[in-house]
Amino acid sequence: MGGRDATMVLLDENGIRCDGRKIDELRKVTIKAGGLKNADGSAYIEFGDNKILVGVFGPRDVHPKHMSNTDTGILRVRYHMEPFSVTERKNPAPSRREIEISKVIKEALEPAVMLEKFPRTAIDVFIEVLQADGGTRCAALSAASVALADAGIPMRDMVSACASGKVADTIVLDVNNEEDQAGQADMPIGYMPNLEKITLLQLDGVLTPEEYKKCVDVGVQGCKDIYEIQKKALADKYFGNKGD
Amino acid sequence: MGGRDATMVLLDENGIRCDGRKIDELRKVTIKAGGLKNADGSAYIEFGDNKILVGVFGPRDVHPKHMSNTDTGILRVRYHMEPFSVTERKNPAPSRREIEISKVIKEALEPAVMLEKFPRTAIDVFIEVLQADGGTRCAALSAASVALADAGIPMRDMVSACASGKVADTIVLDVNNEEDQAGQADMPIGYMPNLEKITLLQLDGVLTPEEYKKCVDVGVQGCKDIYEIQKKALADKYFGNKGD
Amino acid sequence: MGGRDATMVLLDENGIRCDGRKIDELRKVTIKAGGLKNADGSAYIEFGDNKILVGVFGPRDVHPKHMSNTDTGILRVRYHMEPFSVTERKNPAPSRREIEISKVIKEALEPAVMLEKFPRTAIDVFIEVLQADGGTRCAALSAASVALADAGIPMRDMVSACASGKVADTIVLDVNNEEDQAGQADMPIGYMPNLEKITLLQLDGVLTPEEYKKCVDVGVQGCKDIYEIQKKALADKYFGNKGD
Amino acid sequence: MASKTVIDELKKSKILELLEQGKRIDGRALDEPREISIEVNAIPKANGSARVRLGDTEVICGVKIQPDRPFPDTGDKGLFICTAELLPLSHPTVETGPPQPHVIELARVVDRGIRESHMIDVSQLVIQKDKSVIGVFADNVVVDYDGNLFDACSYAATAALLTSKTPKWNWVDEKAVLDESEPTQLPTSTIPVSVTMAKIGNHIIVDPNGDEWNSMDARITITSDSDGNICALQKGGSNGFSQDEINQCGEISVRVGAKIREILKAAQQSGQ
Amino acid sequence: MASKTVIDELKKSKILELLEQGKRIDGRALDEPREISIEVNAIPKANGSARVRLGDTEVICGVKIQPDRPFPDTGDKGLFICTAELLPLSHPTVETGPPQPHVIELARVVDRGIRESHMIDVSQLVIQKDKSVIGVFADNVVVDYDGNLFDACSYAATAALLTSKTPKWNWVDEKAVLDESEPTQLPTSTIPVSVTMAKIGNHIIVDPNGDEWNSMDARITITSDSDGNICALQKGGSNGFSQDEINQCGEISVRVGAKIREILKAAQQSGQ
Amino acid sequence: MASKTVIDELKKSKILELLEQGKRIDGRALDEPREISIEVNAIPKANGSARVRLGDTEVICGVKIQPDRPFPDTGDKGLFICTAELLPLSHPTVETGPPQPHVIELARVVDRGIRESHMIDVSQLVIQKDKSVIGVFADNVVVDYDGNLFDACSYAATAALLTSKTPKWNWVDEKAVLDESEPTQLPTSTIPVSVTMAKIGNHIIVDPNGDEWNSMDARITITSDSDGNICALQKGGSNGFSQDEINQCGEISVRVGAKIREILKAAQQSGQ
Repeated sequence: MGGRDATMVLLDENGIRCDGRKIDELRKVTIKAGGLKNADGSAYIEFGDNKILVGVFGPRDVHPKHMSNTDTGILRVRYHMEPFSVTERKNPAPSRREIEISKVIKEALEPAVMLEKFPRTAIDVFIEVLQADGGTRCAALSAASVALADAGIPMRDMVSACASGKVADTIVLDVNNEEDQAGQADMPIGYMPNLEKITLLQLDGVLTPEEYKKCVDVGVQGCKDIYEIQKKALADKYFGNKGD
Repeated sequence: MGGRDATMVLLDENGIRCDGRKIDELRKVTIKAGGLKNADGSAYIEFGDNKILVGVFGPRDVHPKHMSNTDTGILRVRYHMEPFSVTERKNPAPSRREIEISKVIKEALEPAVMLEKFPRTAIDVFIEVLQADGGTRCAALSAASVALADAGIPMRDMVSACASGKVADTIVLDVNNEEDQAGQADMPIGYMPNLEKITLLQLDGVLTPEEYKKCVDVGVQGCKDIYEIQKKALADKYFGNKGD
Repeated sequence: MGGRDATMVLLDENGIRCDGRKIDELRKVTIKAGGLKNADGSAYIEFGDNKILVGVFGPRDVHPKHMSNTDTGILRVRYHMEPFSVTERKNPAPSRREIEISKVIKEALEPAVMLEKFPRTAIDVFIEVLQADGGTRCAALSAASVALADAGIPMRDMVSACASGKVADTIVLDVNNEEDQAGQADMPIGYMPNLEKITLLQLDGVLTPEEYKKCVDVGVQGCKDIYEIQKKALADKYFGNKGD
Repeated sequence: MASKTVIDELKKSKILELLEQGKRIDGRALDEPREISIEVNAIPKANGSARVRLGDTEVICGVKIQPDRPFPDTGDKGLFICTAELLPLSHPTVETGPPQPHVIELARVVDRGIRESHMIDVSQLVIQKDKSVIGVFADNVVVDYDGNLFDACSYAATAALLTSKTPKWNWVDEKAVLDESEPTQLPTSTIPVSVTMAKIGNHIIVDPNGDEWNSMDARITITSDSDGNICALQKGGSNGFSQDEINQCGEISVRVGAKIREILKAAQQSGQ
Repeated sequence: MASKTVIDELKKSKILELLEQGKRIDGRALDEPREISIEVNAIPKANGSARVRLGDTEVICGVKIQPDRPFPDTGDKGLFICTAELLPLSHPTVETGPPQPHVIELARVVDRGIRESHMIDVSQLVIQKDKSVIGVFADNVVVDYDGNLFDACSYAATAALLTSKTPKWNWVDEKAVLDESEPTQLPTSTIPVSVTMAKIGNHIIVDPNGDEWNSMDARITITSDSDGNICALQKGGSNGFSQDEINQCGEISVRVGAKIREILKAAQQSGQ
Repeated sequence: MASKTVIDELKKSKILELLEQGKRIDGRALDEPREISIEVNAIPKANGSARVRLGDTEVICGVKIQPDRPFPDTGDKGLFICTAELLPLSHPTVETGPPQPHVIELARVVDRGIRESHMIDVSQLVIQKDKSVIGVFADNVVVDYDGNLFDACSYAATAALLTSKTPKWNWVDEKAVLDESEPTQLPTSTIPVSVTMAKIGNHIIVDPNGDEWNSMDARITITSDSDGNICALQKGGSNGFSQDEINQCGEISVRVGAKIREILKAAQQSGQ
């Protein structure tokens, strides 16, 4: 994020952002639970121009055995971008960024998943970013929660996620790709709405202590909006209100 | 094979090819069974300017054990080119091409080898291309059959191999390196002469349906010629007619 | 060492070398036994401008088990240079040079360590070159001996090491970096002073048979000097003469 | 590589038993491919893309087009590279890590089918001879597996290429500089179609599904072009074909390929 | 990933029991970091370096400054790259080989804390626009481990950068040529300070030592700059924080960070 | 790294017992190498090549000569790189995959023996200073193993280099362009000869065969040049040598090396 500049009008005099949204408005988000035949659970999310597919397998045996834990199940997460998902074709080898995001998402999901019910096994979450447009980790985390639920894995809560940030000296919800490139700060948040716990939090960019608090607050509100969309996705699949 | 052009005279008015052969004539092929001290079986082939050494080990234990099969033996094949075997020095790391050819040769040999007689074990075929001149996979496959026989592995049949192809609008036997570069099609064939089965078949280049059939036919005839040379190599070693 | 030239005055008319030393004089060497909290034994050496840290773990279990030896313990050595230890930043991946030096140091230490007392286990020696200035392998070997002793591993003898070499047509002790670059030969020696055995010996550069003998002799003398410094390091730690 | 399970063996017996009666386990004719659905422009930010379902096998192909350095000996030609990857969510047995030999073969066979047909005119993809050319990368990812990835990936890549648009670059100050003009259709000619056949017992079937794939003795993938010529072929599997069977497979591939080509043409139309 | 041992469980109980009484296992206040000692220029041949002890955790950072090629899209900026490695002599459980995810995270968090603070003015590190820039590599190696590598590496890298000297290069004949003039101070502005806090039960503690690290439910690393603003943050661990706790951690990080910044300034002075 | 088998132990006892009587298991004198046969130009398409048998150890070396970029600090010198690989068909215990430390050592020792002798005048291998130089790659592959690969690879590489012919390249339009003139002899001067000795008990033997190799306490490889000077040395193995033994090995290496040099010269003649 070293290359921030201000040639683009990120926020106009009416408080409208470069993509037409208000400062506390999410991009269009649609989630579909299920869809894959072979995965035990799956979900597909479109979050603005992000398109992400998540498949879940498990609980299942761990190979090699010494990687398993006799006291609890383990969660494994792979976040992966397709070569064609970004502007310049991505090298297929996993990047250090992808490895870090895999770890951050894993730790964001762990508090929600009742792993202690499945000792010696693994639950695998495979995240595939088909098209990226800023905020992939939050979109992926939201979809992964739905896919885990779709797989019938017992959960304490959903994890809902979106980013807040600072753009044109203003704290805004759901930073898109242009805002991330040209903006001042980006704060991805993952949140369990019922347990009221933040399980993912990162920040790149400079915020005053007051902006910092505001940013967390705006992000948590956004997560609550995402939570409704997640619930609807599961309801659509399991209670048949697909016609909505 | 994108770079085909026609500046070279591939076939003259008398039906003579760029290396002096007739259209249904093999390059000079000599095979020697045995030769390596440590391998359980080995063979050395010179096929035109190709020079290829094959060593076989097995049946032997498989490590790690979970790679073995309780019902049958497994065949493992590595096709490998020396750095000095091609015009521009080859990087020593195995290329994707070498990995694919290893698999294709393995599947070409499997029908011939009585693997079911050796459950839980592996038979390893190591192919080393010392000098390459077009048609290495066929030469390697022919030598590998002889090396397996030399190792005393029970076989249903030999696998004999050579390529046919299309050069100057004509179907010819045994495409050499220049013809492969400048020609129109190359079809490597591996054939079990007694069981009359084609176990390796590939094609690069455009053929009409009629040419396609002709090409298969010409290639199978060539394989039968190779079969005689394979038998002679084993006879030379085991029945002492080395003076021939 | 292909780039030797003679523009620098390596040895002046008074027999004084480019860094002010006499021909049979070591650079300043200080060794400190211990220092690391987590390692079972450790040592830190400054040998001229070389700065090297060594940590020892073991005897400890070997994973995977099939790497262990039921008759004896095994010694494992890793020689590793930090990215900032050399003039041009070193790529963090282990180089072929580092792998070779690891092996050479391992074989230099093996005769001294009573591995037969610890069947099925491993003793690990981790060498970290923080700053390199010519002669790192000898400095590392000398420090590793002290670290092994500090870990309480039973030893037959210390291994003491330094290099001799040929500079400006003269056999000298302890070749430094400039002398190695511009000099004529470099001969690292590792020596067990009580058992009178040479356990490490390498040579790069041309020596007459007479110079060769002289070089070995000068190097062995240097090793004996290093031995005194090694003993002092251990005495300082274990018999409290830290005030010396 | 554990032994096959009893279930696998029973399935194979059942499949073979049905084939003896001229029937397939899912009711298809022997030379009938599964239903093919093609959604082009599934990844709008790519230069071309397609999402293909072949029965329950699903593949997404995205095409990226960007300046690249030419190979030293072909400075007057652009690059075409086609890859394939089995995503771990496509089947419980898929492992992450370096590609297995069967995935390398998959990618290379799909690549060769398109390359050998000369579908893409790489001579038009030169920015500055010997210095800079246009690279066309068609990356396939398998998202659901039910057999016959060769054809699913081939159709996905072909549909994505048929609907790809290429930007223009100019050579300025020793650099390829993007021209702001509207991207144009990627120059393509013939439409290659790959048809994969499995041999089970003495039966040749088109487009084996997952259960048939596990039961086959050998397989063959034949690619034909718009002229009805054969341009690439790959035999696989641990058994062989008779010469007659090879000839028969050639005929099937051209005939069935012609029908599938119409589906690809319709997808191309839908994307314009 | 074996189960935790009984000893680990007992230690965690003890730590939690003490925290209920407002005490820590090593007697520190909850918001008190361990003793920090910084030796700058520990590696004189590097362009900058520091050896930092944070309690019994010890890290060495060496900075190398050398010409490099710029990234294609930022030809007007130098490079800053910060790495971290756990040397195998730092703890019996460290394995050699490719870096584990937690080490990759460590390096990236330390890198971002410094990068996002804009401590280094990379726009001053250009030799020839688009052709050659100055690369600043800050490589951390952990030589002894007792928890909280995030802060130890961050302080080591920051102290090393604050005392780094950069040579000058001129662009001559399409090559960066070293200027013989005296190296000058690396251009830095603000001093970023990372403060890592662990949550154990409902308690937030600053700078967890090794035993506390093994016992924590979650952690957060917050970097603040010389203006008292927050510039980077990373939450980790298998549990969550309430929104109040996140706000509280923000306050602690700025307050404690200010004190630690004085130690870094003193180290900078000592190196001049 | 399993324990040595009973057979191995018995063999070692036998070898040692014979040595006490001044005899070797294959009847050779202690300072007698095995029979050396050298076939040059075994790989006619390479720029130079040799197939060497040393007893039952067999090595093929192929030399490729081609334009390359010089190292940044030695733009006035060509490249010489010598590698070695144990092919898996050379012995049942050889594994494929990344090279093991003993193979890396083998390659580096063979490389240094030739490099340090200054056999190849790399200053003559420059196409355009700082831009393009000639690279000489001598790649050894071991096809049959019976001990002492150091010497077998060294003789193969030396014989291949002695009979190598180098094309000429001209610097045209910033590119190395092949000159159509006849290739000429690669410029070489001295002929380095490596002699490897094993210490078994208190006995020093030249050119240990496979059984002797498994039984040795330590080994030393000494390379001497045509002037009878020593130019490279590598001690190995898990035991040590006395200073007297080191001196003795130096003498043996020069004496035995002189004889072997005649064989290399004869091979060179045969290749012209």
